[in-house]
Amino acid sequence: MSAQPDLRSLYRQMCRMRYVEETVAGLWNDGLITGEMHLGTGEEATIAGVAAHLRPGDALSVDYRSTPPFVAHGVDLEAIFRELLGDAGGLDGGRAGHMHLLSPEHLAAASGIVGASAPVVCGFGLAAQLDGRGQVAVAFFGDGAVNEGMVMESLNLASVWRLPVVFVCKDNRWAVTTRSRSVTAGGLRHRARGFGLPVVTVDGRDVAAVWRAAGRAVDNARRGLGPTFLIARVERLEGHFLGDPLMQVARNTRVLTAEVAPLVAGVWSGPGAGLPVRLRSLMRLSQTIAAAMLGQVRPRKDPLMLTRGLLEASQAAALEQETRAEVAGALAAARGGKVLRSA
Amino acid sequence: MSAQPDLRSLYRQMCRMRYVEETVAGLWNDGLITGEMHLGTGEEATIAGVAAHLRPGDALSVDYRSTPPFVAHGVDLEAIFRELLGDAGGLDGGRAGHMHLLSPEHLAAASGIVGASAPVVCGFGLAAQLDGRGQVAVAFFGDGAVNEGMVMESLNLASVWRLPVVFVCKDNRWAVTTRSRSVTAGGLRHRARGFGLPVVTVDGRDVAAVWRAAGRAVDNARRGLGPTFLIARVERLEGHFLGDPLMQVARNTRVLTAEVAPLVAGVWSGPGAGLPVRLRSLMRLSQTIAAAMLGQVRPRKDPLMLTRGLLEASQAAALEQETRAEVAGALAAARGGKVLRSA
Amino acid sequence: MPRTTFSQAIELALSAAMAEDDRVLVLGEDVQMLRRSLFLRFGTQRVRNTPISESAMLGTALGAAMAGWRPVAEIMFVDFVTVAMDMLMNHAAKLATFSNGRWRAPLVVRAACGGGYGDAGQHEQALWGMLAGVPGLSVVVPSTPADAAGLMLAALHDPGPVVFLEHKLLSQDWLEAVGGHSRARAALDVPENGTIGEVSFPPEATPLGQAALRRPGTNLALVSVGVGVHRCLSAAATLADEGIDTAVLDLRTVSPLDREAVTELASSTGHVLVVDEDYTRGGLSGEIAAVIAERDTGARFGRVTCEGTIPYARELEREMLPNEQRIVTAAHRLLGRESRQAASSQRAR
Amino acid sequence: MPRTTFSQAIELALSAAMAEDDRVLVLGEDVQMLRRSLFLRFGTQRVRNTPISESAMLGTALGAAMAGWRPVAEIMFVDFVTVAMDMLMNHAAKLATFSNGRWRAPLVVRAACGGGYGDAGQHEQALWGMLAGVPGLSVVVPSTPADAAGLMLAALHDPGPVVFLEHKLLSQDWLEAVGGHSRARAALDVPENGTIGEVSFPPEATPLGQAALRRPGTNLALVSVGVGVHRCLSAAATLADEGIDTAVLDLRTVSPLDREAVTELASSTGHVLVVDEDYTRGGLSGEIAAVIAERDTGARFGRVTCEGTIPYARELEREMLPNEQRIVTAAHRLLGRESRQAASSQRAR
Ligand SMILES: Cc1ncc(C[n+]2csc(CCOP(=O)(O)OP(=O)(O)O)c2C)c(N)n1
Ligand SMILES: Cc1ncc(C[n+]2csc(CCOP(=O)(O)OP(=O)(O)O)c2C)c(N)n1
Ligand SMILES: [Mg+2]
Ligand SMILES: [Mg+2]
Repeated sequence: MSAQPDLRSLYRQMCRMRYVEETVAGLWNDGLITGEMHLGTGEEATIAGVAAHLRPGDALSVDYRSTPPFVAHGVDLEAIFRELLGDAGGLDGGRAGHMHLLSPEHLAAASGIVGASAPVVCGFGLAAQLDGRGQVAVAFFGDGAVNEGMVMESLNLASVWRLPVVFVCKDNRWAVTTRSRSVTAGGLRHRARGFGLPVVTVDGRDVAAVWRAAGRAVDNARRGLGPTFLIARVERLEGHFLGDPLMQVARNTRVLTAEVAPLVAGVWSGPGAGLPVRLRSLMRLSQTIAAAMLGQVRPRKDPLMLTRGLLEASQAAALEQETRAEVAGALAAARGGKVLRSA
Repeated sequence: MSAQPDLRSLYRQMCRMRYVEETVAGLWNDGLITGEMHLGTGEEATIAGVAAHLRPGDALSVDYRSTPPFVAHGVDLEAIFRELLGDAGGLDGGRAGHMHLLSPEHLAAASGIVGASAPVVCGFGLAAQLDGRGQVAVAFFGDGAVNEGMVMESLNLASVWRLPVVFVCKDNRWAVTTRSRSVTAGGLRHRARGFGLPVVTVDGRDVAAVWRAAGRAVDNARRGLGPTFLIARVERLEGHFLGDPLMQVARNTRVLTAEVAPLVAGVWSGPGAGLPVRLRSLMRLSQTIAAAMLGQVRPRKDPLMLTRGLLEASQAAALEQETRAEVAGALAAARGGKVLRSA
Repeated sequence: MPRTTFSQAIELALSAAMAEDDRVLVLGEDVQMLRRSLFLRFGTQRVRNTPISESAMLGTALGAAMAGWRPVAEIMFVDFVTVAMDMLMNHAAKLATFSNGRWRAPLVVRAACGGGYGDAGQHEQALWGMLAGVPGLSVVVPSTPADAAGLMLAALHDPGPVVFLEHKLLSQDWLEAVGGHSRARAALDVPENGTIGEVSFPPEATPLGQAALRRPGTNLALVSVGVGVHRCLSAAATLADEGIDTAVLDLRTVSPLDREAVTELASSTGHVLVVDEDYTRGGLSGEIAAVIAERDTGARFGRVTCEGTIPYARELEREMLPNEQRIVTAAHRLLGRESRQAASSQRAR
Repeated sequence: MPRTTFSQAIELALSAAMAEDDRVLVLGEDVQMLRRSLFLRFGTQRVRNTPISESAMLGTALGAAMAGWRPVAEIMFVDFVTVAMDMLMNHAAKLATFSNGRWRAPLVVRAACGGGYGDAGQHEQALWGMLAGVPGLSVVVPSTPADAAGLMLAALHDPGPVVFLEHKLLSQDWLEAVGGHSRARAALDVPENGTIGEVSFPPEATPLGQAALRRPGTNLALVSVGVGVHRCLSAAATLADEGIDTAVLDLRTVSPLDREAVTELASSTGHVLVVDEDYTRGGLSGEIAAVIAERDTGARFGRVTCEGTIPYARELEREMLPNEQRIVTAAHRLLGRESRQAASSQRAR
């Protein structure tokens, strides 16, 4: 592990992830990708900073924001696009889709069940520990997921068995429309410490900071010093999933008015609680919407922008051009000829 | 809440529980009670000290060591005996048995699933909170149960909602044949603190100490100050369940020899790991057996003995006599005439 | 009667029940936003956001129900109930028996179910068979707005526990959430008669355990629930054009099961084709076979079911879920078996 | 062949597999004590005590299996799998489909199942129907020591996942644990032929999906698994005395299901009585009805099943679980239906 991050290669990786997600959004908007499409835009610095430390043989267990970590872990872009398009030539023959990407060659697995990446990473970690060749296993999950029983069970198990695992909690402060803080007692740091885990908190938008923190965590895991819980503050740039109604409200005053008017009217309608109670509910809803709107007006938190600022403009532009071409090429190839399914 | 515990009434309650369990053991040994019979002997001080603070309307959610808390919470002894005997006149018509005692009148429920008392107590607590009449809900579970996902989820939920709940973790240091410490990362205090809960640790064999700690916890809950996690160090006087093979080994040198001899012989038998690995396994097993044996030779940890020492001998004897008679009477009544099941 | 969407119908029933009975609560992840009109009317005490902790959520609902409240716990998708099955099947479902009938938990578990919009098999399962397999649980699967309201009301009045499953293809709220604005282009096969229809106001309870004959017929009975009912109605029209007079029975509740209705129709038509979006071995289709066999209806039996994990690719998903084409083909096969069956049953005697 | 107990037979298979393949692991609560002879031979790395965290346990087993190991995860009683169903049904079972067949999880989940010793319905469930209802899971339920060894070996060689269920009434280890020394007096109905028998050494694999005809017969087929097979054998002897020549088919694996064996026997006997310790609507008995109906065997169908939550009281438990008496009564009823059935099937044509 070199002591300084290679910002160029990290930025390159971040661009690849971002452009893939932007492409995915386009395909979804065109109805070519189906289902609940959760993007990982805003998480690129965290994923790049962690994935940079992984070697062949290391394992990855991720949530439904799965394309970016798969991209960063070296999975073929065309295979990913084909998978999301439901093509027989996709990574998983079009059977997995974006919530369940699986690549046995990369020991990489995604799941659409909140928290499921944690138990599975313990198994990857156990295999690595038993193999004894210094491999590690990394899990990604959200800040809301720490309240899922199986995640907490896994933190305990990994801690007790000193598994070579890094738990990366991507703290975007949201769980769908709920502010995670309002449902997480004790807070994330406290929670993880309760399992005897070393906890590291990092600004997950700062790729260099993530790279350094993840480097230590991965290194400790490789050296048999056990698991780390890494909390990375990330952004949720596209809402919970594409088409997120909350985002539409937050972004579009017309939608906002159309949505909020009946709510305000509702305050007086029908039997139910008294006015003070109703007004409190209205206030809560307004706060949620306001928080979502605020999230929109802070583009400086975009990890790509932040990283770009650390590079020479021309260098950044070159990387952008290169990766845009790579992603466009992969898309063109994926859409070039549909692989037919043999009956 | 008076500031000093009424040791006489606490001891009386403890005696009732103990004699009921002793009676149950006898019935089980005679084959009249079936299934896995988990006694609560060794937990009496904890249960008495907590239950003394409960009022009608308060709720109780307990594990499979359920007879003692039901006894302390005022459930009719004859109905309990009849239930355990599978009699139609039992508390639950003989349909529940010892692992699922249910008394709607007392808002008291038991479960044989490790950790299940925690989610249910949150519901009792929510009802109490919504009812707004200062009721509380108490859960009992073991030290092993804290690793069950649903328990941890419940600690979080109760903490976030500030439910009027007291979680009583009966720390007997064992989960069946496993030393809980070996599978619980961070330890119990740390764990519970991770949920933002106030944690109180108390010697659960010292009834006065439990009474004081539980009094504060119950009082806080009644006053809307939210849940408490109470760790009470208890004994497991009869092993995990009646007939526990580990206890037989620990108590009976003949059984010990008969059980251990083949194990030692096994160290050299069949292909498998090398000798050092095998010896390590043997050592671990020996340690477990030794711990079980040690547990046997510390009768001074018996909460009844300890409490008795705080009373005048004649007083204690009178209470013992009275409660022995009560339990014997209930048993006689229960066995007196079987209530027939209407077809 | 006013025309109402499936989602509105449920909300209608819920809000009526909540207005009538202070003890009805709604709890679940994001319900303050998802059910925002209820949240606005009934406030933070009665419409409660939970952490993503389904076991604690169901346990809390159970305990509150045992203490006299009437909680509606929302598990977003029924697939997620698997992280909390213990509370439902080892606790809620067993309370009545273990308490000798003295204690009941009037608990409604509400969840979205079903596929057909490209989410793949971890989010598109039916699972009603698995749930109905547990003694002590009722499982309802409405196929129209009227039943959505009626069965929700009945569930709220039931001594419980009841699992209320709403199919995502019928529910605007969920379609919106899971498909967003791409759904038009993603060409979802949404049965219009299921998504909007007449609902009486105030809504009336639909008793649990009563099937509805959606279409009479004498040659063949299609038996189904949820979206399957609409697939059956389309297939029945096609079959009728071919001269096969096809009945469609909507079970409405998977448990309790209306064995009488099934038996009657099996006897009168002599051919039962179960159309079940749940797995082949999920339990419902097999149970219908058992009912018609146990009661010696002599009816032939066939089924169109989900035969494996639902794959992501739309065309594979389409093949995996029951569709009109599969139903028609299976109907032909079933009716064509007649002669072979007669021969073999001759031999068996 | 040496006479071996059911428990020893499993241990035989496990120890043989562990000696042969370094990648076989055992993990679960208390396994270092429960499986102490394996622990002594293979050490702390390969026989691992877990916390009481079944989801983490199954997830760990799954992940390790995905990374090339062959874990046997012990969920003490199958009833407890409900706290971890998600890992089993949404992850392990779906891996093969979602990966387009490229990734498999050779995972064995071992659990004790079944009732008849007075533990009541939260610890005595069968649940094999529910598990077999999930596409992608194999479920095996041996009824003899030879099959216990043979099916465990097969499970260990299978690409997985496989759920291996051992009935507590057959397993000395579990009987000892759950009943202790009171069991003699508690008068358990332990089928001796199931608890001890001949097992070849080294053990040989019993292929998954192959039923065993335990007794031939021409008038009636009893179809069962696990302890039910022994109940059927007793009942068959009684029925034979009455002149009813009764076959007994041991399915051995609930999934995959040996449809051919069932069909053949249904056709040859014309009467199938399923004896299933699982719930009536658990799925197995219904599936057998579906198989014999789909394949137009023309056989009559009946079943003896667990009809509700198993109560604690021994006499209620006895009535709830399939027993010889219930089987004989049901057989009489099934055979007596003959005439009525002939009439009604006449009408249907
Ligand atoms: C067990 C389970 N419960 C609920 C859901 C629905 N769900 C999907 S994502 C999500 C929010 C997760 O929040 P967080 O863990 O913070 O991740 P984020 O989406 O914010 O990245 C929820 C509730 C699910 N998929 N699985
Ligand atoms: C979900 C679940 N897993 C496993 C078991 C089996 N089991 C019963 S008691 C027990 C040990 C519990 O230990 P602890 O919580 O410390 O309670 P104690 O028995 O020591 O009082 C186990 C593993 C169970 N009943 N339920
Ligand atoms: Mg989040
Ligand atoms: Mg303990």
